[in-house]
Amino acid sequence: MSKLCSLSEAIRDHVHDGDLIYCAGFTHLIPFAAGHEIIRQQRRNLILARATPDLIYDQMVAAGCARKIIFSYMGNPGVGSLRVLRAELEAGRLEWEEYSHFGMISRLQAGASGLPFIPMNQTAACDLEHANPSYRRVTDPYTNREVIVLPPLNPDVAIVHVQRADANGNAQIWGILGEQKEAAFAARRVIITAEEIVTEEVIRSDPNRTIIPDFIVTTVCHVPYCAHPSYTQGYYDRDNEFYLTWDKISETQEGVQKYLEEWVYGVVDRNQYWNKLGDETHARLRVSPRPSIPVDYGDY
Amino acid sequence: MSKLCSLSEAIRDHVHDGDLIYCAGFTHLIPFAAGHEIIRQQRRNLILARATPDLIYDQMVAAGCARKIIFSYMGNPGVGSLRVLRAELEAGRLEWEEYSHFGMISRLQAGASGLPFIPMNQTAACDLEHANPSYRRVTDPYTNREVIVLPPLNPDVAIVHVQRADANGNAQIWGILGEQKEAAFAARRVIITAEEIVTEEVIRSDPNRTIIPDFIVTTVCHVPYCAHPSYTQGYYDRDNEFYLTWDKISETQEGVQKYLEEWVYGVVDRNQYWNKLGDETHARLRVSPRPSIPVDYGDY
Amino acid sequence: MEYTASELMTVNASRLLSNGETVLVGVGLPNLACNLAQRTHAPGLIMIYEAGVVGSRPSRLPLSIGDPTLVSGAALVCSMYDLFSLYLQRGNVDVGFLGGAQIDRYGNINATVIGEYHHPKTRLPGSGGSMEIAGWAKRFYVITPHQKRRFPEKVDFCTSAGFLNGGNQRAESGVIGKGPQAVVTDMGLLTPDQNGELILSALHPGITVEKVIANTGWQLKVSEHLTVTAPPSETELHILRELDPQKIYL
Amino acid sequence: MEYTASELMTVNASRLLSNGETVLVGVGLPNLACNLAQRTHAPGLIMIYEAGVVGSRPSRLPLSIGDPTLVSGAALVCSMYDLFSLYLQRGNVDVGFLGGAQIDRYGNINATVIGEYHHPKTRLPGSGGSMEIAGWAKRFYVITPHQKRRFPEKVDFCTSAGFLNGGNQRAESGVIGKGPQAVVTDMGLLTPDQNGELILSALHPGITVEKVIANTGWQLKVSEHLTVTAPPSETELHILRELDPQKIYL
Repeated sequence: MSKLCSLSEAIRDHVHDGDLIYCAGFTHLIPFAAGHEIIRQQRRNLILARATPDLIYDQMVAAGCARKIIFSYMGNPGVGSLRVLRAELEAGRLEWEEYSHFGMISRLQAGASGLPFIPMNQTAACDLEHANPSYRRVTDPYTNREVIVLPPLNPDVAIVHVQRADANGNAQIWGILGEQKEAAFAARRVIITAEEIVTEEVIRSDPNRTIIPDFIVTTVCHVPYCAHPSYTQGYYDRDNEFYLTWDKISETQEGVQKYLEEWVYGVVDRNQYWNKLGDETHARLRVSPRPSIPVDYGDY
Repeated sequence: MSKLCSLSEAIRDHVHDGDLIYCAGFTHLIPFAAGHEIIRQQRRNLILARATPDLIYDQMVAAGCARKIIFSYMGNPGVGSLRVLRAELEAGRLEWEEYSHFGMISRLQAGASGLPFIPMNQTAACDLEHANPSYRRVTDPYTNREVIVLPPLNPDVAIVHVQRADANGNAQIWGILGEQKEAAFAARRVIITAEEIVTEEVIRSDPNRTIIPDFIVTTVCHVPYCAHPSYTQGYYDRDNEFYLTWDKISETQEGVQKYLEEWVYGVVDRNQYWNKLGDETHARLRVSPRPSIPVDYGDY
Repeated sequence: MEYTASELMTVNASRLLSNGETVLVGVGLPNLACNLAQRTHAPGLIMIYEAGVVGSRPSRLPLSIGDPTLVSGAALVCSMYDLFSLYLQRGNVDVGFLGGAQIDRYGNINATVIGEYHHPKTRLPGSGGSMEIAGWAKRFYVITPHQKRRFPEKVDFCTSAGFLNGGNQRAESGVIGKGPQAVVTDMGLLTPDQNGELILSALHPGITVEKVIANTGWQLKVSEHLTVTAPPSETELHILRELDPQKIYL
Repeated sequence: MEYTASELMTVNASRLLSNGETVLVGVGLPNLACNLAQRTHAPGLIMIYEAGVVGSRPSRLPLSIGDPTLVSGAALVCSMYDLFSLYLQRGNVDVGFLGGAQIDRYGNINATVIGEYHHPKTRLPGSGGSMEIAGWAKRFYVITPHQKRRFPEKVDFCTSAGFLNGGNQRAESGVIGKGPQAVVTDMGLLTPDQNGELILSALHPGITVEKVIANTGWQLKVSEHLTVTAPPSETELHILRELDPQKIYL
């Protein structure tokens, strides 16, 4: 049964004010188009969870969508701060909940597995544990030593961008996998955005490549270039220049609002956004092919 | 650095009397050639761990290699009993330690992750928990409900058969993945047997397909048809006929010893074993191709 | 059309599956029942195998539940740890199918041992994934021939939980699955009453209540709404026999 | 040949890596240092990125640690959960590299906050993977410019554990990693003494002991075996500048 719909329908129907949402993807496959659509539809009081909030949450917070952020690394990777988020936290205008990367990912893993808690070994650094009451300890019954435990994280919605999916939602990813699978299984609703919608035969030619099965997927949207300025392995490059530019743009509130006016409110959808970026940017982000050597499953 | 050596060298150097060994593979990729080599080299007092002991451990126990077995399903899948193991257990001649599949796999996952214990939810069936003191309980600090926990399993040696590996030990598997990855990461030493040794370029053309990285691998052996009567996806079929035949062979001790004489002690290596199986069997197990549709990683 | 006891059970089991459901397929007759359902009334049945295969469309009958035909053309393959965690424990499996050497009054299953655990009289294969399937699939079914020794008042060893000692015990244990919803035998169907006790709710054509009671190890109650099952259709039998031409199971 | 402070630090950091080791590569200068080592004395260095990439051979300098160039031609890609579990927590990572806003007397690192946690004066990015890297890599190194405000007696917030309060505290905590084995600055190298206190063990050419002491926030001890580092070679500088032609880091 096809679950195809437009991204604007998917956000309208499945992202509600007050939801805890997880836009998945570690550097790779960040669903910027979905973030922009959420801004355009003016969702409010969201709890935004991501290991790395990245520019997508900096922009959503700047647009007034969020009341709280859950994260493990609040930086512009390789560049510096996420200035909007940093200012909001320093000013006490935004709630936050903080983990280490493994803590954050472990919470998703517990959520995805239906476990009430998940253990990790101690790291000897205890200040975060003291600052965040979600961290607890449990005594290992075999050695009597303490381990750190964390509770599950179960987002209301996970938004997961993938290279290819079929119309039912079977989704395949290659390149950095991040926490895409865990976020999808942990969430109550799953929105898939895909660079390409392919036939079931393409997916079923390589079942080991499939990360998310159709029956946990709520809806599937065909959104080419969804991830810009992040990237999609094999489809287009990361726009490092824009990551550096955002550092300048976000030096002032005016800069940020002007950006949102022009690039979010000022376009109707991702297609228009991508065209607006222009030929030069398209050429800069183009990537030449490097195909995988196929494997043989055998016709049994 | 190439780690290639013959299977007989690998067993000689890395499998010792008294070791806890894990021959990995759930139905798929069971390293029968390694089991037969261990029999030929007359290892003794081994602890044999596998979710499904399958014929490989039935044969190794019959040959006198083992003092104990750790398992979660001791059957000939789709056929019936593992008659040798069953007789040994009923006679009290073999120690055993028993889990459910998830319990067994969880122990490997804990071992692979460096965790002192791993939780699973209760199943309401408590008799196994009472029969096996490795099962313990821990109170979830968030809900005050009890979960089941298990300790890590860290084999001395894991033997993992794969479709293709490079000479350094980077190994790729497709088809049923079972507990191959977890067994390798949990073990102190890892012996890789591979249908094909390929160049590094083949492996690196598809890094998402790699399950085991070279630096955890002790040694790599090129062993085509290693898995027969089990199978290697895309290379040859499961020999279901032999699984049915073994049920007859193992009706008597004489039948088993005759089999071992002819097919294990009576051949020097897997190559001779495979040739001895003959053209008719080769033809019966041949499989026609069904390749995966390649993906593009991009030349960044 | 003539049919065997195995065929009868398999057809009745397959009818318990609905289109679009996810089913954790066990070895043997459950495997046949699911493959039959996918080829008849439930083409959208999503077959999951504990080996880590999801959305399987086998082109031949697999002898084992780890056969390569389950993989080629499947929707997804994952590790067993993922299969048990993300699918079963997370509650993503609608239906499980189990066999077993003994099923008792409250639907508990023994697949481990006859006699005392540490000094087995008859050692059986053990749980495999059935402990988790019984606990965590939203519901499960049992397929087994109807013989007195297979239906004791109480199992020697509880490998997989039914309703434990009845009443609210299962619900109170906190497991997410609702337990056994039917036991399909070659005489009829047993289903749990409100107390979790298995009672006779349907007879296969030509079987009498007395015969079933005589082959059950406890005082079997009979449902007020006792029905008779429809015999296997020609289509069902035809497909079934195509699936198992060598009659390994049938 | 002239060189910048960043170049000096990066070259010295790269020299701490041995061929065949596994290194968990952090963003920024560590990334440059590892890429430099792989292109000079440690061609068999196995670079691991917390995003889940193992055995990377990037053909260009990645700005972020999640760049596509890390993936194309890598040996293995796995989920982040697997990376942190099977690689880091399991003890499969030999070396980690960390930065940080503050490093204190006992090598503890603050990358979280200046001021009080719940009312931050300056909010920093936070741990990312550095809490686990500091705990579980067999050893780790820190790269940071030498400024008094960056080297306080005690960090405002301990994001990543060094030797805690010194003595046996770290060993007794049970973490598998041996902690920081060197801090590479633009003035020299600090290494831990037996008590886990960072002391000055090497100066870069032209730097005086007094200058280092003046730029350290505690009474810095000087090693009895104080050495002077070799200046960056032409080859090292040449490769380094090729790696970062836009001088994003250098």
